[in-house]
Amino acid sequence: MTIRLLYFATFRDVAGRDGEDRRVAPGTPVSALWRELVAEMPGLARTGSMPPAAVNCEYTGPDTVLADGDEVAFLPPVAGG
Amino acid sequence: MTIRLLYFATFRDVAGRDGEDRRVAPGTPVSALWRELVAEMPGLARTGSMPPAAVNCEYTGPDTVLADGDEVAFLPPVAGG
Amino acid sequence: MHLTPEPIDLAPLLAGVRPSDGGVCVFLGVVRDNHAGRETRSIEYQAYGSMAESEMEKIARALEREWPDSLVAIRHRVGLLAVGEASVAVVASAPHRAEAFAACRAAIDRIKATVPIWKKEFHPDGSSEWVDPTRGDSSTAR
Amino acid sequence: MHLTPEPIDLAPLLAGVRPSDGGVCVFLGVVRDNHAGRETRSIEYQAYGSMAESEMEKIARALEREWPDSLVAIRHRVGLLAVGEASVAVVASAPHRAEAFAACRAAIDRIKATVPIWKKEFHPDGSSEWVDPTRGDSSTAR
Repeated sequence: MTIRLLYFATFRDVAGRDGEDRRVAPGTPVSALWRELVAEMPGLARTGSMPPAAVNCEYTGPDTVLADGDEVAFLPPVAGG
Repeated sequence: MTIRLLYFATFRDVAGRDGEDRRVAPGTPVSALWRELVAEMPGLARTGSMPPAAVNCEYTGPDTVLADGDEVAFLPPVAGG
Repeated sequence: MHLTPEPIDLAPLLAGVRPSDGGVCVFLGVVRDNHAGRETRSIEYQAYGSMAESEMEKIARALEREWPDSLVAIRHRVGLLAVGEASVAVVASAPHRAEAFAACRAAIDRIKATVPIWKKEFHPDGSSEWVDPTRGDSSTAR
Repeated sequence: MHLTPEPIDLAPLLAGVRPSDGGVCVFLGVVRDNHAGRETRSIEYQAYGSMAESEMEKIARALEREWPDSLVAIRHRVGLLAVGEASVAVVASAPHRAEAFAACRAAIDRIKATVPIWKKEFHPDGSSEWVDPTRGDSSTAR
């Protein structure tokens, strides 16, 4: 199945792109996707733990299982306001 | 000596005028002036005690002694804002 | 300076915000359509002008001393105001938002407590009365 | 709705104030000329647009439930902002000022905590970095 992955701020700088369509295995939780990404781009893991994640524009926990077509983003520390 | 007395809001309604020049005896404290006014216009004394008073645009206490040319106002409960 | 018979314009107050300010807190007091259970049509604000100017100036400068990096601007309108019109505006700016909020809130609280301004409420039936905040409701004057 | 690339105009936000509102508290976040001991020339705000819209909508509606008589409007700007420009505006109105202040303060606190927006500071020497509030200062990126 395929998800849409989005990158912002420092993560966008590390990835060198705004986003990508990405194949993931059915049953993949958010936390496993993060580990995959860090393996490819160690620069993402400036902090030890997984950053806040959003699936389809909602904050979600690491155990959320991804579904085909999901829009997924890992969020660097927000600094709005 | 003469002071300038100003009336506002409910006190202006009771007095029927914005202000007046008034002769007072040298040595008169603010509290005595208030008692004089209440004697003339009992409608001023809706509350038992003397209202806040200002002499020359500064809040002042009842014992302040008036001087010639002072501008004096007794203030109904303020309601700005 | 602080008193005006004209509608309050925020622009000149906001123009005072400094390059070092990161937070601006504005409070607007607005004429409500009801008070103490009765409908309000308009409110007349009457001021002891020279003293009100002096008191508002004192409040602004005292707050800037209490929050040393803050800047406080105050405007209070006088005359007859319709529902929805602003009677008072406070603009407090500071490097950070906590100070801006604190100075703004303190400003309006002090304005209501000490500035010699009075308001007379007019109702749809033609009656009116001076508002006495110390009584928790309106006091009818003639 | 809540996000805009244009300078924030308060007028449409203030136009929402209702006849029953007596207090309006406005907060403006403004680009400061310094941060963490360094001079700032401009700030670029980047948003996860669709999620930021949704989060700001949730914040406003949640506050209106928590202060049932309040009305909360939020605007956040994106793009490159110069010192002195407003990045965010919150307008909270309510019958009385206590609720207006409380809802306004809570709004900006929550916006800063949860809305997916990031800012990159640009300095006079040409360097820049994404701001990381969790570190208490700036983190240099590349």
